[in-house]
Amino acid sequence: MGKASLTISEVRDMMLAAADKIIESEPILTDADRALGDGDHGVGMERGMTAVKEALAGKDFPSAGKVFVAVGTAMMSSMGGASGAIFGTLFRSGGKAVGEGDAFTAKELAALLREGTDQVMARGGAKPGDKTMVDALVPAADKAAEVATLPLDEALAAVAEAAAAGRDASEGMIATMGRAKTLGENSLGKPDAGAVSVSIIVAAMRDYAAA
Amino acid sequence: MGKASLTISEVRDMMLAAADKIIESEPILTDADRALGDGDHGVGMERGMTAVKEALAGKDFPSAGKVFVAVGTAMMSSMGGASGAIFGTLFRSGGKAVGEGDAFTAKELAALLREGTDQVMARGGAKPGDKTMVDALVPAADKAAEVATLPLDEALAAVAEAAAAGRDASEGMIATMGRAKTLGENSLGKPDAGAVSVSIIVAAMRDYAAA
Amino acid sequence: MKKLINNPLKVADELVEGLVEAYNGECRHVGTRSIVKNDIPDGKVALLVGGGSGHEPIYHGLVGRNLADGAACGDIFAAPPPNIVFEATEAVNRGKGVLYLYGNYAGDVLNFDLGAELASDEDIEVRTILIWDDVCSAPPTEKKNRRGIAGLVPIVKIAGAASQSAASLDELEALAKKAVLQTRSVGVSMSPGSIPATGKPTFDIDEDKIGLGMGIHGEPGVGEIPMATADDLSVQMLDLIFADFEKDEEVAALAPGDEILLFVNSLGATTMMELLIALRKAKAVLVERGIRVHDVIVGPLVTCQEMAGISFSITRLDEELKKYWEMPCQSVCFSKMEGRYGG
Amino acid sequence: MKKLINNPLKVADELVEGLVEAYNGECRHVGTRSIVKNDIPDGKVALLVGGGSGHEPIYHGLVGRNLADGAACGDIFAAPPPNIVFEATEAVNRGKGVLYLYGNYAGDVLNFDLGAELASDEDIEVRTILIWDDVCSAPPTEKKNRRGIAGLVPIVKIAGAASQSAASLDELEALAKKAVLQTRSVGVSMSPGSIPATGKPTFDIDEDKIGLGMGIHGEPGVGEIPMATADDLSVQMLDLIFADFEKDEEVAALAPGDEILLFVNSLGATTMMELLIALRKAKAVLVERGIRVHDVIVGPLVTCQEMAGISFSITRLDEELKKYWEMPCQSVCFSKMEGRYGG
Ligand SMILES: Nc1ncnc2c1ncn2[C@@H]1O[C@H](COP(=O)(O)OP(=O)(O)O)[C@@H](O)[C@H]1O
Ligand SMILES: Nc1ncnc2c1ncn2[C@@H]1O[C@H](COP(=O)(O)OP(=O)(O)O)[C@@H](O)[C@H]1O
Ligand SMILES: [Mg+2]
Ligand SMILES: [Mg+2]
Ligand SMILES: [Mg+2]
Ligand SMILES: [Mg+2]
Repeated sequence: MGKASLTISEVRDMMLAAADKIIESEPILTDADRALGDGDHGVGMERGMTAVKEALAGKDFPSAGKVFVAVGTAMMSSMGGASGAIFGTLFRSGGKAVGEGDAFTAKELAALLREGTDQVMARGGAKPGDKTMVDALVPAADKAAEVATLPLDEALAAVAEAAAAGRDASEGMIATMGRAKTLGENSLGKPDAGAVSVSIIVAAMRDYAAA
Repeated sequence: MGKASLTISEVRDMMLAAADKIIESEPILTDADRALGDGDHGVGMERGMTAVKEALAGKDFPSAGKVFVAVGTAMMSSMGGASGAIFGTLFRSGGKAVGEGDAFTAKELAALLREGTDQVMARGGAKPGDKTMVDALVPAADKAAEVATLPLDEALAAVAEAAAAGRDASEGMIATMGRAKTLGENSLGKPDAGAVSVSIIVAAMRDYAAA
Repeated sequence: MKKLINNPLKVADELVEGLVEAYNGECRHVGTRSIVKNDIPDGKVALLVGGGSGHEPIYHGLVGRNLADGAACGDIFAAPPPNIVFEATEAVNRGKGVLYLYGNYAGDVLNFDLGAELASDEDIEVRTILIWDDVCSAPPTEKKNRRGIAGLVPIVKIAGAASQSAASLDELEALAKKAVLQTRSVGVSMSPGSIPATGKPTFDIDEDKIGLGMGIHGEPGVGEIPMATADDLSVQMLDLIFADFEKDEEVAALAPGDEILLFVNSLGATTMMELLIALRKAKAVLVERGIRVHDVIVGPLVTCQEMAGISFSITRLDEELKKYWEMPCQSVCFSKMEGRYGG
Repeated sequence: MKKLINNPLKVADELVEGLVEAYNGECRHVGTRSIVKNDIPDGKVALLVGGGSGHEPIYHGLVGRNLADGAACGDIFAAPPPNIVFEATEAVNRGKGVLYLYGNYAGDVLNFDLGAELASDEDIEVRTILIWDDVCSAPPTEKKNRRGIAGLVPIVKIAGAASQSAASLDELEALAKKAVLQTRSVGVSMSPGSIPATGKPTFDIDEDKIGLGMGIHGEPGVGEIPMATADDLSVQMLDLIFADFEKDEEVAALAPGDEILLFVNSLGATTMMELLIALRKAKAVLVERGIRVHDVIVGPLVTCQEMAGISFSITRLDEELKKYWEMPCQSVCFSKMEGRYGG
């Protein structure tokens, strides 16, 4: 009963579901950023995803890629903070790489994550191991490349698992970027807030495709 | 074993004992003023009585009256606030009325309290019933006049009882002076902080004379 | 309450010493605990402020250029004793007399009056103008029972400017009296400050309540009301001020076209963010009523330690008050350039 | 935490609206959430500040006469998004380019850089000078990892004055760079602020501990130390600043005869009383070391809601920086007359 591929409006609905999931998770994200940052990540993501819902709900898009570009633009222009610029870059660059097709398959998923992740790293300068959302994105993008020929639902299941593993791995890292960097070794033992957000978004995409 | 009259240096020691008693009672006075005023009466009285101790300890005075004047001057110039001016007036004017004799008897006590109380009322404008220290002072002064021919220890026992009764009576009054006045009926049920101070001072004087 | 202090019983002395250092040569320490400007010209009518410490930056932070000439500083929440008032009086006097301008509290009146008696023994002429801007502390017919709260900032600013050129103590007294007469305030509090020497809160209030009309030590006003939004509360506060101008037979009601200063004050812990949110609504209400807001003051100037709460003060201006408002001034807490803040 | 707000998710928008009302005609609201002066002359090199809201009165309270021309305002504790930066940039630009002067935080750098890209699409020249005054956030060899904290106040003041007559963006950039290079700060915190939208404290700290070197959101610095007296802590904080000037190869050590500005800032709930007590000790230490305190700033200017804590900032002055410091300035939170505060 899973979906091997999504239509444009399904892509839109999938991202609306992801937006709801993030909004619901505000307290988790707040706590993660309180532990390691300035505590505003939950509220920022809620604000960004509220803007995403406004930008997507009831709208038609000419391509799957444009849905992601709209997600990125909404986040970038409403959130501010490090994560606004980073998530904005992720979805705007990634969305452009998805192209103008009207089907969203595992191949488009791989393009979205690869180009988005590369641009995030170029923009923000974070490398894997710096304890940022890059630590969830890179494994997710790598896994997506590996599973690019599977049906979308199966691919997303694997990618969500990789993102979650990346988030978990971030617990063992020492922050070197962003506000948490001055914590040094004290940042050990807690996951990065942005990595938590990435894993929630990908999990919500998986759940949509599985249904 | 009580004292029918005090020497000048005994008057000094009696007021040093009263000073210690007030300093010890700071928390009680603080709470009383917190309930009805701005909460600084305890600290103010502590400051005043610390100055009193500095002014009296180890000093010789030419008369009993001068001891009280010194108490008043120390309080007036160190405390500030309503009670600094009021207690300063009480002991400075009262002390002058005690005169230049070298014995302090119930007669001098009556003079101290009568003139001191009159000047307090003239200076501050408070009448009995306004829920100020005047409500402890007036009954104390009245009682002192009544018992002016008794031995000092007995007179002070009666005066201390009157002051305590005045303090208790202030619980049933509605404040119309000072910071508590805007409380209106809400000031009912709690004693006035200055009246508490008066009753503590007179009780300490009684205890000294009784020993 | 973790306070950054040394000896809890010495805070008033040490903060005044720090204040002198903040003035960095402009003012000096005088007597027991007063702060006085160094460059008061001969023949100037002097302006002296003062009151209890613990409300910083007032009262002593209002000494400065085109502001007060000196301040007599009491201990925490306690009026300065008469000798301190006298020491300050002597130091600011330049032969033309001294105007005392301070908030109407029993302790202050008693002690400043005693200080004035000491000054008169030295042939220094003193006049007193009491500030009683808190409309919630007594009806307009009983102004002598009203407290002085945040309204003292515009009043001292205006009187300080006027004192630079006042020909006589009479003239300065009349001007200060006019500024007082046209100034009204309402304060509210959400939570208490604490007494540095004891660490105890200055009053208690329920988590879901606001003290409407509370004084700057937590003295009660209109009563406790349920916690409200900034907009709601701003409307209620302004309504109280409007009603008071209306009821008071000594002044005209606030009418369309009237020009005012609006001062939005924090009592301590309330953030500038909150002040600005309240100001937004206050301005809208005033504009709707046709009142012309000539200028705005906003900030934590009249505080009670970390008390949470705000106050609104309104001073109605005429041409004379406006002229003195527009003069530049400078102190450690309140400065302005010539003209209005707003363009 | 009883906050005086309306909608917890709208606080940033409403406070900026309130700020525009506080400016009372001097500034206007631009685009999504920027504030811009109305009278920026043609041909002026523009100065833009900005950052997250919630730290009021900075950053947006530093727009004003002889100060910044505009501010791009983010949501609470969040850098402004690129579109807001761009809208502000466009509004302040007068053809001579725009200097961005803001605190060095990852989010701010990302968003201001994106904003600058949008501006460059419209042929507006932008330069960026980052403020990284917090010596406890990284060693002197890694200044690009340092946070910007309270030192931004003297830096923006000086750059704002210089921008009035700067012949080119190059000239203003060089001046701002010099002011940044000579400014160092250390902050400490006793207790957290709260996030208005959630009411949650921004960090946790034990009742008997102080965060030494903490940033203005509660970012860690040197570490937690036992609660100390104001005097002890003041000495420790100044020592850290002295040591940093000493270790930093880009600047000379602070030496006797050097002239400085001293800024004692409250992070929010810490009272002016406490600031003055700390200032008293700081001044004594500086005098003892032969440092000449040219002028002093004291007050709650760089805050994090009701966070308790203070910071010291020192800016070493040369003749040029002193000249710009002495110019008068005016904003809703920071004004001065010509010359020094202190006489
Ligand atoms: N340079 C960077 N590259 C990638 N992600 C980053 C970078 N800096 C910060 N982040 C991510 O942003 C998250 C914090 O976001 P948020 O709290 O919204 O912003 P801010 O740090 O401005 O308060 C971090 O948990 C981290 O995942
Ligand atoms: N006019 C007055 N006459 C007599 N006593 C007064 C008067 N005003 C105040 N008091 C006394 O002073 C006490 C308060 O003293 P204190 O707290 O030290 O001063 P303040 O009111 O200035 O804070 C009151 O409890 C009352 O007894
Ligand atoms: Mg954050
Ligand atoms: Mg009191
Ligand atoms: Mg008091
Ligand atoms: Mg942030």
